[in-house]
Amino acid sequence: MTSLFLINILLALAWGAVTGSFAEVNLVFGFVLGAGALYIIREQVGTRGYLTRTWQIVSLALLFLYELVLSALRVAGIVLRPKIVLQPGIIAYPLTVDRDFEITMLANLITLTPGTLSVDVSDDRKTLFVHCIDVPDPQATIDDIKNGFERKILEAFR
Amino acid sequence: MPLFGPEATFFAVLAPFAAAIVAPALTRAMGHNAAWPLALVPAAVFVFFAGLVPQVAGGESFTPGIAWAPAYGVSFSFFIDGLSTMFALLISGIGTFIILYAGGYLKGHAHQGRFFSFLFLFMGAMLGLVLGNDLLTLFVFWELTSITSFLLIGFDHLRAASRRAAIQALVITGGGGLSLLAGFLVIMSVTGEASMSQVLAGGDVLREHALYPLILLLVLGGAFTKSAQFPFHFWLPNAMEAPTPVSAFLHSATMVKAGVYLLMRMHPVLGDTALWTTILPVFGGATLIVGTLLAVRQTDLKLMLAYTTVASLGLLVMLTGTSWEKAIEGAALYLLAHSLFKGALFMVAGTIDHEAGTRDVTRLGGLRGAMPVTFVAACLAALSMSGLPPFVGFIAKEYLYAGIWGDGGIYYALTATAVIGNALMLVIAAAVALKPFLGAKVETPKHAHEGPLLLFAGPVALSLTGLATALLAHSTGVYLIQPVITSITGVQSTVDVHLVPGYVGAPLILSGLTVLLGIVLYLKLDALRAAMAGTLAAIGWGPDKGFDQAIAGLVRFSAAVTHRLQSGRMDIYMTLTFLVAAIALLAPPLLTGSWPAALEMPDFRFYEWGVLAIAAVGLIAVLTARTRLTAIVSLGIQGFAVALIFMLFGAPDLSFTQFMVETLSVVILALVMTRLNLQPRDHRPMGYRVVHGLIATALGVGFATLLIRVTQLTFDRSLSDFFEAYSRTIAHGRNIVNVILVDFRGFDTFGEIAVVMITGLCVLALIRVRPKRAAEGALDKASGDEALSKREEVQV
Amino acid sequence: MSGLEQFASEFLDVCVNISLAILTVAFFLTVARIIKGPTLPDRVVALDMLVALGIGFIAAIGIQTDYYLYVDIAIALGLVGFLATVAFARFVLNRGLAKDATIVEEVKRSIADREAGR
Amino acid sequence: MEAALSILIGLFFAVATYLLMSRQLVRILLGIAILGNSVNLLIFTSGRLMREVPPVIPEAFQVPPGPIANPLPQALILTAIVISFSFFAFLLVLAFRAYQELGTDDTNEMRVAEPTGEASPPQGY
Amino acid sequence: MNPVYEIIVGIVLVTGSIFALIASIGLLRLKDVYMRMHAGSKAGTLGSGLMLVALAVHAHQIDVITRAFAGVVFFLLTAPVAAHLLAKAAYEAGYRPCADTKIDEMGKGSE
Amino acid sequence: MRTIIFRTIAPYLAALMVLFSIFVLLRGHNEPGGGFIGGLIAASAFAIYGIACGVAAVRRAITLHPMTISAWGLFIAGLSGLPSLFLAQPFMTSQWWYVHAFGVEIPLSTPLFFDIGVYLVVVGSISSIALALEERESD
Amino acid sequence: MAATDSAVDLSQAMRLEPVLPADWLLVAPLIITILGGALCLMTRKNTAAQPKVAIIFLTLLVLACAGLLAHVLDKGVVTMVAGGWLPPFGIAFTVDALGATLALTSSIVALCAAVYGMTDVDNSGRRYGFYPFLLLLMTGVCGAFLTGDIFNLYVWFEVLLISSFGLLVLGNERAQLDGAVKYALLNIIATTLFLIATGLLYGILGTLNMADIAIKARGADANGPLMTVAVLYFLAFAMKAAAFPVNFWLPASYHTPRIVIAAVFAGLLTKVGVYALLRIFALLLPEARIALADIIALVAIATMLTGVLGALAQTDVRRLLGYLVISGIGSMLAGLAIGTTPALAGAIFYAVHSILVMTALYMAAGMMRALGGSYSLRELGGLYRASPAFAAVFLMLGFAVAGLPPFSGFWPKVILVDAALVGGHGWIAGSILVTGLLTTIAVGRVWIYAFWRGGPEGTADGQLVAFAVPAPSAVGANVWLPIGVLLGLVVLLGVQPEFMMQVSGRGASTLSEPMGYLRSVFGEVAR
Ligand code: NA
Ligand code: NA
Repeated sequence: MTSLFLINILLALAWGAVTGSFAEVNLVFGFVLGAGALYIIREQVGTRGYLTRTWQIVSLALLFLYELVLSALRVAGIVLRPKIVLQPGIIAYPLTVDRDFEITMLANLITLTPGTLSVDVSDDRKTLFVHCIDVPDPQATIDDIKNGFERKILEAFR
Repeated sequence: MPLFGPEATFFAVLAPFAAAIVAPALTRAMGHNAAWPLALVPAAVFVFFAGLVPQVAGGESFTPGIAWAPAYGVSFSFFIDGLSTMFALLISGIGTFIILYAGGYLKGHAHQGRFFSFLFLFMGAMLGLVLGNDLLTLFVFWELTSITSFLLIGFDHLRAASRRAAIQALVITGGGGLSLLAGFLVIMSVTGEASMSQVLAGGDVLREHALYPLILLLVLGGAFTKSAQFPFHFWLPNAMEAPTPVSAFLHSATMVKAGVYLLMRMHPVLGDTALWTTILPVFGGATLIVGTLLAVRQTDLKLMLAYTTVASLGLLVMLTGTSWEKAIEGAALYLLAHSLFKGALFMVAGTIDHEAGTRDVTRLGGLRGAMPVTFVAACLAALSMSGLPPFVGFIAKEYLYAGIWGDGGIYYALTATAVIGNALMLVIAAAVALKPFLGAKVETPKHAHEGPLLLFAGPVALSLTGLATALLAHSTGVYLIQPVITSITGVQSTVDVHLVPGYVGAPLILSGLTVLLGIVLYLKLDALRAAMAGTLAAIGWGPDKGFDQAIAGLVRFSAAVTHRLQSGRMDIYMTLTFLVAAIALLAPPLLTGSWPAALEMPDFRFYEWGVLAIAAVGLIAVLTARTRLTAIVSLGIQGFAVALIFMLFGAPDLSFTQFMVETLSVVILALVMTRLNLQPRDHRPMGYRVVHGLIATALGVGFATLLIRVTQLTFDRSLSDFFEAYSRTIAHGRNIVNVILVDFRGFDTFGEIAVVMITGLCVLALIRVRPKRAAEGALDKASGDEALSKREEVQV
Repeated sequence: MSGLEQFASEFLDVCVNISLAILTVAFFLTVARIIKGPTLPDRVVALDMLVALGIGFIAAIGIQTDYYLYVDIAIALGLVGFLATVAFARFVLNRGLAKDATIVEEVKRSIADREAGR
Repeated sequence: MEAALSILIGLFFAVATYLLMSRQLVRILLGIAILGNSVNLLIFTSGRLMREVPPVIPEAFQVPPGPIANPLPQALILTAIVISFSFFAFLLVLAFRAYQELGTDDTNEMRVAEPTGEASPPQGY
Repeated sequence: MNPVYEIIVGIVLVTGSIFALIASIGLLRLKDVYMRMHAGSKAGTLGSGLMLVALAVHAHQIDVITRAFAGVVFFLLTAPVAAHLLAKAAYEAGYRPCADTKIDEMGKGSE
Repeated sequence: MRTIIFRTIAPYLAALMVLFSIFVLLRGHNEPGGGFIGGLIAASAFAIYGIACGVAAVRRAITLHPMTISAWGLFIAGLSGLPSLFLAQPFMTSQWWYVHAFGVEIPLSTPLFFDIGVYLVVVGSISSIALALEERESD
Repeated sequence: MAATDSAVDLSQAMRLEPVLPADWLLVAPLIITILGGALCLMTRKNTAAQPKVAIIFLTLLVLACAGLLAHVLDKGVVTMVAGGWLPPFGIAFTVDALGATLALTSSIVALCAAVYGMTDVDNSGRRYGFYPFLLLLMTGVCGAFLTGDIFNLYVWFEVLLISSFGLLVLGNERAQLDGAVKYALLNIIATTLFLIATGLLYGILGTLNMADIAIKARGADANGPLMTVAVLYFLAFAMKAAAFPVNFWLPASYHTPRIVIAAVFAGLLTKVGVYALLRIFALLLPEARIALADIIALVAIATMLTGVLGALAQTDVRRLLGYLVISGIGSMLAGLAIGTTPALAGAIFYAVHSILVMTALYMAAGMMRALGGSYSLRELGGLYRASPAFAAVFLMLGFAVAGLPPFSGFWPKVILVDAALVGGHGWIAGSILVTGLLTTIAVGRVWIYAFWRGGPEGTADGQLVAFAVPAPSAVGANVWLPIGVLLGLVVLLGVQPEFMMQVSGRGASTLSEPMGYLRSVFGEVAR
């Protein structure tokens, strides 16, 4: 239950951010509302390890931001070329992570990484299919992800 | 309210209605013998009106009344004078015997009680009609007689002929009633009076009014249809589908005379004009001749009598139409005579039918031995009908000849018509009253013998009354005829009625001529009948057949019109609706020439132009979309542009909502459209496209110009000024739009959320309920609660 | 008002106008893609883009008018824009699996294009 | 400004009605959706336009310090939007169900309530 | 208001709109739907996010800033999910990438 | 659309959206927003949740049938107009109460309850429509 | 936030005098039906409890409307402004005899329908909203009759429209869906036109309060846009009222739902349109009425005649009745075309009559189906023998709808014909009378085929086909009671018309002499 409590606090803080007031009363009110919101999604919210996990959500969000800028710049570079010559492709990325949360995290990160976009996870959850806008060497891309995001996620969450 | 005297007329009129209510129960208890106690009701009514006779004969009239609908100036009032008293006496007197007769005639009939009820309803209505003073009261009873007549004619409802006759009578008399209603309303507005007595007191107001011709035609429309004047005569013989008591009562003695009553009643204010003395004699005379000729053609006893009734009514109208006092005396006497002999003869015909099993005169003969009492009654009535002494029919004929005989073309024409008509009536009288009884015995479907007292009491009593009134001619004159003449002419008259003509004059000679002619024609009856049959066959068409064709044509016409208007095609409905809308929008400026003032170039910024352009592009994209998703997404574009327009012009709440709603619309559209496809092509033929395009353009132009005109006016912003002033200061809200929504105009929002809630439920009902073809609502299968409970079990 | 303030204010005005102009151009490009298609997913991607442009537009207008209440509208637009994309994705998937005629036709064309080397 | 917007609104109405006169339910639905927007814009314009000043009273004031956009039409349109959205949702589902049960989305082929070739009304008595 | 902030706001705003423009150019120029998604989900998201941030900076109010920030986070959460869903749907529906897409390891299993 | 990615993230998105919707509802009296828009946002949240995790999950989550929620909304909105009856004021005359709790003044008012009613009606009805359609689609 | 400026003078913005409890009767119908509807929806699954809840609330509604009518007859026109805001700023509920009478009549009809529905509507129908729909339909109907604000009128129109959608599709039969598509689309276009006209009216006059409109529209430029807006209003409400030539939706849909629902529709829906026409053209825009009088007369005549011809062309009893509904609308429009106080009174009386009799006739049609197994005139027969009591009921209703005495249809017809003749509108008078005759024929045909004839078409003359149908006693009290009540009222209005004449007269004089209405809204000194 502690973890739920923490999520709830996070939601209360989100409430404070949205309403623009971090006065206690407002936060308490946000906490109550957050509890309601959590009640609604009670089935999907497990009960383990939320303390660390929530911390990493914040840290990874910042990472998203950074990757996003790179990614957008790369797209800009591509589309503004007078002639677009690319080698796009859909590659199969073998997953090491196996938890829902981690797969999701990785897939989203990949999407926001330059030139890649997660299309699907295989039914056995072993493979992530990634569309790359320009992939002369698929194995290099796979290695990049393996050593980059996936490792960071494994480090952060395990 | 007193139980005696003129004020008690209310009870007299209501008594038959009360009897109508108790009749079924009484009949269930007593069987056909219920006729005896029931007959006491009309008898009592008769006694009541008989009690009024001395006062009325003394020249008095009464107008008792109570308020009915004072808001509209309607009172429930009666007008008791000579004319109405005589009619009331006839109705109640003959009614007494009709009730008795019905007791015998429908003995053992499963619905005899209901029959009594209908008869009493009719009787009450008829009394109300002749006694009604307030014009609308009178009219209400007038229509009630049509309604009850409808029920009585259709009493034998399993037979198509009965149903046809009933609806025919209802349509003809009902239609006439509407004409009468219009007439009455015009009279009321012209005179400013609501009651007959007041209208009659108004003197020449109506005759001198510019609307007089209209009023007269409208009133005649009512009177002629009710009294079966040519060419509306055909419903009456058909009405003989009704059981004989009905024929005797309604279609000879009383109801059909309502038209004549009305003419006589309104004679003082409508009569004696060129129009009156032209129309009435012409139609009356034509009816007389047509009626008698058609009567000759018949072999059915009732039909023969029915057509002579038509003829007699024509005679009465003709006489009333002359507006000559003498002729009207004849009419009054003939009215009395006819009611008595025709009522009696109808009952005789019914008795013969009842006892012998047929009323086809060619299959009857020699019944005098088997039915002596009936025979006597028949003879007495027939003599009166034939206009032979010493019966009241004779007196009537004498007086009417006296009334119309004179020196001049019009007199000759009327006299000739009357003589021929009366002669033919003699023929029919002989054929009806003599033929079945005299001659050799003819084998009949049933073994004939004398009917019970209930059956012969009526004919005997009525025919004897015909004799008695003649024998007591002076009293008849003083107590009945003179007051009637006073009513009809509108001036106090003195009438001296006597049985023995005072001198040998034209009337007597004409009577003799009539009898002679009648005997000759009777002897040639078969030839005459054949000749008539041949003529009618040659014509091959008559108003009666015309009625069927008219109804069929009406139904076909209706179907054609309706099919054209209601084509069942949605695109046509839409097109027509928008066509009307386009006309509604463009007609006013086109007619008044008021178009918008010159436009000025708007000072939009470039991005504002951009947003407008996006909206336009989105619209065109929707219009030309070939696939669903293109259409949906294009729809999103224009909705998106609208939201941006709201944002640019200071409406954040609107923009907010529009974004949300537009997106959700698109989402729901996408959810639904996973099944519903958009045809790649708009299936409209070229012609439709052009028409639709024109209409759509017209509408667009119409709305645009109208809006421009509206926005070019100076604007009154006071409502919003108020909201701005008090939104925060009193209603404690800074977002004025929201404050309007939840406070200033919260009621709108209240309705709005009701709409939202119901929509949710509607969609649920649409999606969840699967049509159950087998199990339907409880009422479908005729089964009340049982079926319901059964189905509930099924559902559980 | 100091010179810098004056400049900053004018600079901002110019920037807002420039960005509104850029956004307007972007709007038209995106609308062109929506109309051009050629496939359903193309249009959905473009619609998603349109929402993003709308958010930017709102922000620019907010800066121009000094009304910050538009922030919430922008957020809400982001929310429902996501919903719309999800719904459309679902539409594409369901119809595709159900062998919807329009989609089958588009799919065939995409395969033909691929085989033709386009 | 009003005049220019009025002309755009005219275009909205024209497109909406053209679609509404179609035989195809889907096009009719699109027409209904556009019609709703047309009306909202019409009311909006009818209440006169005012650029960019939302009808919200700043925190520091009790009444609006200057001229603001007319709030009443906005409130009316909000009500109207909600209602037309509800109706649109209903119509969509109705069309969908009609399509399911009747097997067509061509209104000319929807002839259950008013079938084609109905027998003439009964004659006689 | 601080002129420096105003200049920053202007720059961020224009940068954001340029990203948005780039995204829409990409949308128009790239060859198939999967490649167009790259443009939309990255440049588009960044563009609108930047412009929102510009508004937040301009407002200079804590509540607006926090809300704008919350909004940006929300976009960042949803954009990749949306792109993923659409790409997956398109692929499963049968849409094939353009001919330039030499490698298609996803299609191997099904074809 | 039951992909791992979407299913994992949707509940959090939905919770955030519900929170946001309540925020929009409560501030409506002073800033753009209000019951209707709030309700739409919440309904969108349930729709996303439903698409990701299935309708049954949403139905379990909100416990009451959405139409019942809607009915309650209408009921509350109706009741919010009644207090003025006891003050000899017309229907829907707004009443304001300032509750002091935790040192803060919280304004409660009948328009607020009315707006909450609006919110519930919209949440209930629109969710009901979306869920019903979604359900049909899945079978 | 709570900063109420002490300088604000409340009396400038609000009506501060205490409101009498009786004045709450003005809004009671809405509160009752909305709360009742919400409660019914909460208990959706409890199909046994729903009818009880609905009947309790509808009984309350009838009582409230009766009380309201008494209040109006006692006090004259009464006004309550929601929220207490001064008119024309807040939404005023302004009730005169016209509104109160129609509300009372409608609520009686609704109560009867709720009882009838206990038999006619099955569990599925209850579970999917029959009673909430009915109650909220009444919200819309009563709101429309009672409100004094034109935009608010639009809102109530929509409430009643969406409720009618729900009722119409309940069951999802094929014909229902087909009918509903046409009904819904055309009606939505009608209300959209209404909304457009209202938006433009606001743009012209700057107000929405009806009394305020009546004041401000006086002397408006006859060539101005207001005239076009008036024409738009006429078109919109003519559609709602099912007037020729924009009544396609009615024959396309009225025969498709459950009979009790058709009965409610026939009684209420079109009359709300007529009410709006009366209110707007007699009270708000009298000059437009005068300008449009000839067109209204033409529409009225065409409506009554095409309506009754439509009835003559039908085989299905329900469709026949639908056309009779249309025909009746023509008579009411005739009152508006003539425009004098008596004519308006006649139209009001006719509306009350039409509400009662058309509902009763549809319910009777349901009974015909129950006893005879069909709605088709070809398949019906022998009902006179099957149930003489029911035959009597039907006959009286038939005569009533044809305008024969002594039933409710007679007096309004007389008043209207009278007013037409007095006003020199001979064509109108003639059309009303001819329509009466044709209606008699149409009803008479039903009677002879379904009741008098011995069995279905083809039954030998003189034969009675034995019924496979149970005894009429199987049709329970739930069916007899509402028909009986309505019939009783139909007869009562015919036999004792005084009360209704007074009430409709009061309603009509408020329309033609609006001082009382204006004073009720703006206080003693009307601006
Ligand atoms: Na990436
Ligand atoms: Na996005």
